[in-house]
Amino acid sequence: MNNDIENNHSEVSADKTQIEESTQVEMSTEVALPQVIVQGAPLESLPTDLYVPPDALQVFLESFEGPLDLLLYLIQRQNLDILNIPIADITHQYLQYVDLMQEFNLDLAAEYLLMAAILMEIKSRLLLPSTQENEQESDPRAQLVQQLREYAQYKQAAQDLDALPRMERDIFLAVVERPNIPKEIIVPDISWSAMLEAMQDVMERASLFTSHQIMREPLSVRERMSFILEQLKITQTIDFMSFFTLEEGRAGVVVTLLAILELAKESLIQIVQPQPFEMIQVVSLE
Amino acid sequence: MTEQPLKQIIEAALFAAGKPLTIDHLVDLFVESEQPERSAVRAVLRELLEDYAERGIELLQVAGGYRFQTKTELIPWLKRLQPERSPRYSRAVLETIAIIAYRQPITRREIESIRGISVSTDMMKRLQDYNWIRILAHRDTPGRPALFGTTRAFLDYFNLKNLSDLPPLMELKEMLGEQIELFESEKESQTEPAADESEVNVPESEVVTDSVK
Amino acid sequence: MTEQPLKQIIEAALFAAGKPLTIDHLVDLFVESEQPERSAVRAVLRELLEDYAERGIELLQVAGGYRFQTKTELIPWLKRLQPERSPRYSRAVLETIAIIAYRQPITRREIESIRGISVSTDMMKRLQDYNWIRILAHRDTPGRPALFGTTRAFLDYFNLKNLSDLPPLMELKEMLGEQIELFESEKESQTEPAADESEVNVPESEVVTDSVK
Repeated sequence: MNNDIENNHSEVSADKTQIEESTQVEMSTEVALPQVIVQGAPLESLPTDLYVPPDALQVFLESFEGPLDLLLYLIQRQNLDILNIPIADITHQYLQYVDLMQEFNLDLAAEYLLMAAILMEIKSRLLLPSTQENEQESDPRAQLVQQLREYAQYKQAAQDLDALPRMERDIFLAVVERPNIPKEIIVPDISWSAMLEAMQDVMERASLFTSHQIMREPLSVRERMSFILEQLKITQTIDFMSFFTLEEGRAGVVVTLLAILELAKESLIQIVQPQPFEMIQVVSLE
Repeated sequence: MTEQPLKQIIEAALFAAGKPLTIDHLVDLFVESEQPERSAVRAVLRELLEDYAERGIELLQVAGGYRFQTKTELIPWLKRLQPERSPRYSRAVLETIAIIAYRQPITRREIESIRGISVSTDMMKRLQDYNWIRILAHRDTPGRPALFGTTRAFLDYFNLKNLSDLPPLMELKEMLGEQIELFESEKESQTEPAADESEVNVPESEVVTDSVK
Repeated sequence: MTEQPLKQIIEAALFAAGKPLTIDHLVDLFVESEQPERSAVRAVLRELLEDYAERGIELLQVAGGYRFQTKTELIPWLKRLQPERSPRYSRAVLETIAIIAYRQPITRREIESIRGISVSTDMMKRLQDYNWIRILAHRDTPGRPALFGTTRAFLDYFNLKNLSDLPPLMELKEMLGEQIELFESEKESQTEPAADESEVNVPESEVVTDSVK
């Protein structure tokens, strides 16, 4: 652990480590994560030697699933020992990527900045001369390492899961036709309140479509329209007058009249008078 | 890649397709350079026919091609294959039925334009299967689209005497402001794990139903 | 009526159901007085397993029960049945479902802290729409956060019998090790499968936690 702190103090030794590892770096990048090749050159050379078409770079940057994913990439790329991360180095590289993301106006989640702050905090604590006090404290990297290990596990698990044979992609359910078996229909259990809630949603959405004045029309006219059509399904021609009932009073008459007119307007029915002074008939156009 | 016997491939395809397959379909399972002769496919089909002669399912030639189906003698048992106890219903079902209730008679096209999203044939079919909606007539425009309306059974299901018991839309909006909260708080209190994952049980809320009327 | 052999009935039902069937489902195909012993049903299933060993489809036990499915080796041909591409899932979806699968019951907050980035409501909603996860309960802490777990449908979709069939979690070192051929020795100790879990779909967090640690 103490050796590490030394490392962080001196740029020279950090660089040396890099050089020593450079051959392995090559190897690990081949299998490392999101790989973008630009004009034959792998993109890992990016932060230092930055000339890549912006689009490719953006795709590369967007492919990180968060700060832990980015850190993991940096660590794996350089084949670093997870338990012994050279924090100064990693922090430096991490910040370069974050700067890049900002440059490309990527939707930089707050979590990336938080991670930058954590890295810098760890770095500063490692730089402090070791007193008795912080000797007793645990390595400030411990928590980060723990987080990284856990994340890496699930990142791998996600890949493993994706590789499992699955329905619709690798396997199909064997199904055969069932002849002549009447389908039993079961009505779902829906509560009235759920219905109302759904309607409210629709209305909110519908208010965006101004052409639909769904607020305006009185419901009873709509209902009457359905009723009339239903009657006309049974008998194709019905006396106009028979749609009106005294019990419904004036409001009922108005509703019925509006319904008939609306249906006629929509060419669903026809209002005919076969002979002058004869009864007006409502005829289905079905 | 091509080591799988022709028979296994054809057999699996017939089971996986979910619809009858013609000999052309079966030939097309193979890349051009490896396509079997139609006569070879026919021979395999004949073999399969024999293989399944004594089983619970049989290979049949129907208008659309070949398909496996259960033997008719087994219908009495297959009838008892339990359908899902309580089918899933989606948001889409709710929205569609609500729009039909308020806007009937209405065409599918019109429902779609209110929802701002397409409404599947399957959905309309399901609502008709539930006997909640029916075709009232066909509009006299090109394509003669069906006009849908709600049924008596729909009203009964929601315990409504008639459609005018539905809250007027304008009030609905204001009312819902409060009701939704009530509804939400009730939902919160329902914390026990769902009995069956395939069910979405929204608790019947008497409070809401009553004040709707 | 009852002269049809048990085997034919069970076979036809498995093919006609369109979903996995449990032994209970199969027993329930028969009227009460004629119900076969569960052991008899099991024997038939074993026979069917053998009957289909050399065919294009196979009988398999998954979380939801038994189902006939096409053999994975045949996918190159069967793919050509459906011109549409099978759904692909984003890394975000896969990571989230993986964390839920291995760590259930788990809150959204906990998933976020493992992923190091926020998990949208929309994402949780989507996983519920796929019917891959469900709310098991609510934790008794402020805010009463929902505890999520995977469903039987999730296991069925990934062709798994139970949670312990999930690939074992690996240590980071092993993953690096695989890449650079290092750490070989440590790899061995980690790969033993989690303890067998006979009861399907009871989210046993211990099983998982064991292999995590």
